[in-house]
Amino acid sequence: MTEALVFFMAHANTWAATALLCVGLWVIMVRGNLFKKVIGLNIFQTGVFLFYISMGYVRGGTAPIVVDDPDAVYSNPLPHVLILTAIVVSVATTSLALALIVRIRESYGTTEEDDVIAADEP
Amino acid sequence: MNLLAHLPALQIVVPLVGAPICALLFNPRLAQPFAVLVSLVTFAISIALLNQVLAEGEVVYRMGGWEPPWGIVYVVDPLNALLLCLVSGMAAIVMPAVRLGIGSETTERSRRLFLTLALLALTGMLGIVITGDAFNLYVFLEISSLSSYALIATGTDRRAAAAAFNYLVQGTVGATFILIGIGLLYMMTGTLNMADLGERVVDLRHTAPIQAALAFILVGAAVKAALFPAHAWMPNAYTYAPSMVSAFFGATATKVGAYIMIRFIFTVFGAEWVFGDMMVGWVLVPLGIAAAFAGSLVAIWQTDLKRMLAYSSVAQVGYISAAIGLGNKDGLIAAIVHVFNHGLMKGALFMVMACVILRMGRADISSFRGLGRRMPVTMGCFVVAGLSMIGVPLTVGFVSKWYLILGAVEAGMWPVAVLVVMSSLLAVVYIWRVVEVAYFAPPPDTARVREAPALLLVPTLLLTVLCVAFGVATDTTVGVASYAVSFLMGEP
Amino acid sequence: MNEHLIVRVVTKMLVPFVLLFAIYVQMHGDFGPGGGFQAGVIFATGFIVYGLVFGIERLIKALPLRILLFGISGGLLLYAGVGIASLFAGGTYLDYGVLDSHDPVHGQHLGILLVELGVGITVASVMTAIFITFAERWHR
Amino acid sequence: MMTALPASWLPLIAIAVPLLCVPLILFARRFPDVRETITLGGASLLIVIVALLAWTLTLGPVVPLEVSGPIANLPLTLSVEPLGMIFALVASFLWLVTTIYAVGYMRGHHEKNQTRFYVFFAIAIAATMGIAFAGDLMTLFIFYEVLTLSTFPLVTHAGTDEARRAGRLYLGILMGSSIGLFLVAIVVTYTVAGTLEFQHGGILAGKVEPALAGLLLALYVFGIGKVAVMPLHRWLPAAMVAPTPVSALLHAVAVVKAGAFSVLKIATFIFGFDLLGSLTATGLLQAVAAFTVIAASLVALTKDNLKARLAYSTISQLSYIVLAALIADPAAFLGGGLHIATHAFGKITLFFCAGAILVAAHKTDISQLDGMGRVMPFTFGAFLIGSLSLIGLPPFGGLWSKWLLIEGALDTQQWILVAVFATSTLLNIAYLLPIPFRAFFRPLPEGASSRLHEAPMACLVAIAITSAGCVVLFFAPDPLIDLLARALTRQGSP
Repeated sequence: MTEALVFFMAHANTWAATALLCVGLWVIMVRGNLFKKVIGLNIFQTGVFLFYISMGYVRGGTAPIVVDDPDAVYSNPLPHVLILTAIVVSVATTSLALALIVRIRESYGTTEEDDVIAADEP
Repeated sequence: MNLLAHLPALQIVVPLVGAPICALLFNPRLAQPFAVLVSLVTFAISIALLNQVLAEGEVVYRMGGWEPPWGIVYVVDPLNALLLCLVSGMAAIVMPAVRLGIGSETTERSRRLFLTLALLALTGMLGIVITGDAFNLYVFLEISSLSSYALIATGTDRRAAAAAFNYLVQGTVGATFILIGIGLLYMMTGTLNMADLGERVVDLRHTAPIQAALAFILVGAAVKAALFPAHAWMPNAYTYAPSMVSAFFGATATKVGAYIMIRFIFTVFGAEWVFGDMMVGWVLVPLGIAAAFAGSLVAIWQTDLKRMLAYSSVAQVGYISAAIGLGNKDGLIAAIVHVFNHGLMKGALFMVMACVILRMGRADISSFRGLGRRMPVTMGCFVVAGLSMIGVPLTVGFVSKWYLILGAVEAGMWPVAVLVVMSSLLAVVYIWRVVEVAYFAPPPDTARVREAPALLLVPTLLLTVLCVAFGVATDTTVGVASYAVSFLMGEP
Repeated sequence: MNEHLIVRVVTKMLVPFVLLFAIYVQMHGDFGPGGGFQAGVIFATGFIVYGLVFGIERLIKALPLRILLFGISGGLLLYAGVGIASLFAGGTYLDYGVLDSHDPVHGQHLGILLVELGVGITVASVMTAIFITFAERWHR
Repeated sequence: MMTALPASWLPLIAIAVPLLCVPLILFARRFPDVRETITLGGASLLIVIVALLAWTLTLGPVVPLEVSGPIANLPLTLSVEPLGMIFALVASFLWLVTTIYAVGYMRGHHEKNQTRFYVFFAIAIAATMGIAFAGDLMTLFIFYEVLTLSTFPLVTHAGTDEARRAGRLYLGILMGSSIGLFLVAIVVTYTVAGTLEFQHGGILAGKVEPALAGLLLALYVFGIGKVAVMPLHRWLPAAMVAPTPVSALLHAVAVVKAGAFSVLKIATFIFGFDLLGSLTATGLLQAVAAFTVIAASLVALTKDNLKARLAYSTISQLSYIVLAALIADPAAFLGGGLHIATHAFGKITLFFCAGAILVAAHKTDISQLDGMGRVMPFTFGAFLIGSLSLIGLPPFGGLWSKWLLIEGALDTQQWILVAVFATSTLLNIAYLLPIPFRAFFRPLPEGASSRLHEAPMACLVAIAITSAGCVVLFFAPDPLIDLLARALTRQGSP
């Protein structure tokens, strides 16, 4: 039992990220509202961000800024830098998605996917 | 400064710098010639790179002077040199015709932004292909994806926005999958350099994260390549996008997805493990065959011919996937050659659609009635490129099909060879359906329709001629592909 | 929000400090936490708050889209230009070390500063532009 | 060996001549006389070149010409060997004759788009030359496909719904079988044998399991849809909607004989007699071909449309050549090769006559031909000659090929095949001879004679030439047989 618990706790970040990924994908697939899809997308991506950020954590490490103490242990800054890029990408994606929603709303008068599809049925 | 030494960097930098300049040009009329110039220079650079690679072997360029595996490197080997030529060549061919192929109501200013986006998309795709760094690949992937979503949404039909939104959601999920895969790889190995990854992964193959990374990356790349059943975004996106966007992305975007697949399987994970222990071939081949049949069958029933071409792309990506999945030398040659060849023929066919849309207003099958007489050159191009799609000898389609069947027979997968051949016969149906309408149906007795303008016709003709030229003289394509295969399979 | 006097006054007082802080983050980037991305976003928030409180028209008057487009492209060009400059100075692309002929470290400082500046300008312009585009459309 | 270099270029020139006619014909599209003179000139030139090649071949082997092709390690080779030589001779000679005929027919029948007709006709002939001189399977396959595609516009020439349906069937069956079966067979042959070159004694012998070889043989026989073995025969009757010169040259000579030629060549130079004789599949395929011979003849009996009856007769005769290939015996090989020539002359005469009747009297059905022999004695006389040659009666060339075929069957003691040939001969009589008899011996319907006359002069000249050819082949088959016999020796074969 404890072994399972240790295994579970040792990978806590993975579980959390996986949960977010699943929730995000679920929202994207099941929700018909375009806004909710974008929110789902953001949750989904956030899961990945957290995964990356937690990956760079080193037990007992400080923020990766050089200090005078030679024994200092630093967290790995590279995943954070990487994910900063990914976050920026996600911001761009979100704003583009919202812009598209605005246009869809203007031409269809709705933001429900079903209504959009129905409007184009011949 | 020795320009030749910096070609890999310039390959990306030229379109990257060109994009903002294009947006800033004080006289918007200059934007078009400028974009053409940039794409031509880019194309010239990729040709030079291809020559360099063929002469000297792999070219490695260190960004910022940092040594690999710490810094970002651009690695040009025969595989991506060929892809660079395809992508930049398509851009150079399509770019001059943009003015005619993106709908008539666009203003000069919005066209300037359109061109900026197109150059960014070009940058992104070239970047994906050239980079030797896994995370850099993701960044370029998103650059090209974001600009392609926006480009598709510029279509005049209101469905364009909806199609772009769908593509955005699915494309982002796919790209994020790749990001997860790269994260897992980094977590296990501590490196992002592909060559370095390839070495370090060897000892870690039994671990779950590496296996999961393989799955995530393959699924993500499959979405980008529109491999059945992850193709749902493609038909609508290519149907409602402006013709030029369909032509450019139809010829290149899915190919880049296929490239990601090939690159990760062969350079990072190692083919013998992927196809041996992980049995990925048993996924790629059945899916590829299913795609070939599903895509071709659905294409037969389409009345909108741009949609028909999009479904035919689903089928063709199926061939590429099946060819990769065979896992042997000829299979991989078939995949690489088909990536290039399909780019040529699908580009030509979409350009034909652009011509027809310009003259008839839409690319419905009924608008093709009697076009064989009214637009003889355009329809001639359609017939030749269509024959190439079917795989008639002396066209590029035949070359790829030959290697695909050869690969299947060598792998002992007889059913695959037979199924590939059978599915390619379906192409006869959907291509010939159009030919019959164009040549035998009487034209509607409305106003006379003239041949498309030279600006559109010349690129169309050029692509069609290339379809035949590379179908006869295959030294370049097959030669480079076999060189690339010996590189990827580690037998230089 | 035009009728909320307190909000208006506080905003008016805060915006310069927000911008100043952004510049601090920008310039501090190569020694501590900070850099172009963060600074750009903070810089943009200054403008966005201004637009929220005083109305989109006044923001557009202060920052026309033309200028923003210039900022977006210009930032990117600055970034790429540094890379090209290092090409001309004899290094590889983005190799800042060659920018100063005497001391590579100085060159690196200069290079990273300029690159981050480019990133900052672009990010700030993009964020503001996104806000303006949406708000203006809704306004109409 | 001074002649080796130019001679090896001759096949390429033979392919190029008809192709060069294409732009010239297009340039002259507004002047029908010039256009047709160009075609006639091209055809004459082609005959000269092919005859030159034949003469060269009698002097000694011609060095094959290699051009790099689409597939690495598989150069396209053009080589000259006796079997292909005969095919080329027949096709090029009959092109000239058919062109003469076509001038009369197309004008007499007021066909539209005559330029298109001549253009694709020339391309089809070029492709036929390519097939005849192909030195390896890949080259053969490429020209085979070109032939299919270039004849499609000819089949659908009329542009009617019926023509469209026929075109669909034509393309569907020919392309489907060639890409679906033929190409696969070629790839497999390549993987197994490592080459695709036609070689004396075959390239597959000793390299394949009997089961795979049998499968390959079936793939080839059915994959070459142009040879119209049942059940892949439907395209041939459908293609009869084409103008008669097309039916005559392409669907009695060039296209179908390209199929028969390919089967014969593959059987002999890819499989080889020894391998072929040892396979179980050979027997099964012989049964299919024999069935086709008999069944097609029976179907021909039921057809009232003249061209349809001739088409089914062609299907039946083509399977003679398939049988010849599958008997795997020198005599049968000679018979098959000779049958390419004799059947070509006989059948083209019959088609020319059918076309002449159509142009002169606008009649397409056999039941309408009562008494026509009195009005068009020349045409029906030629029809009788063609029929007798096909049946295999002296003094016409058809006798020799049938003789050799039966000899081959006797050599290998395949009594059933002998019976098949005999039965088929009787059926030939039953479906061909009633036509001239009806025309000569039945009375003309009341009041019909005044409007009727013979066909245009050009048509009659062509008919005269081909029926004379039938007679010549009876009296002088030796040059052809000698030439063919060289193919069986190592020296004369590719």
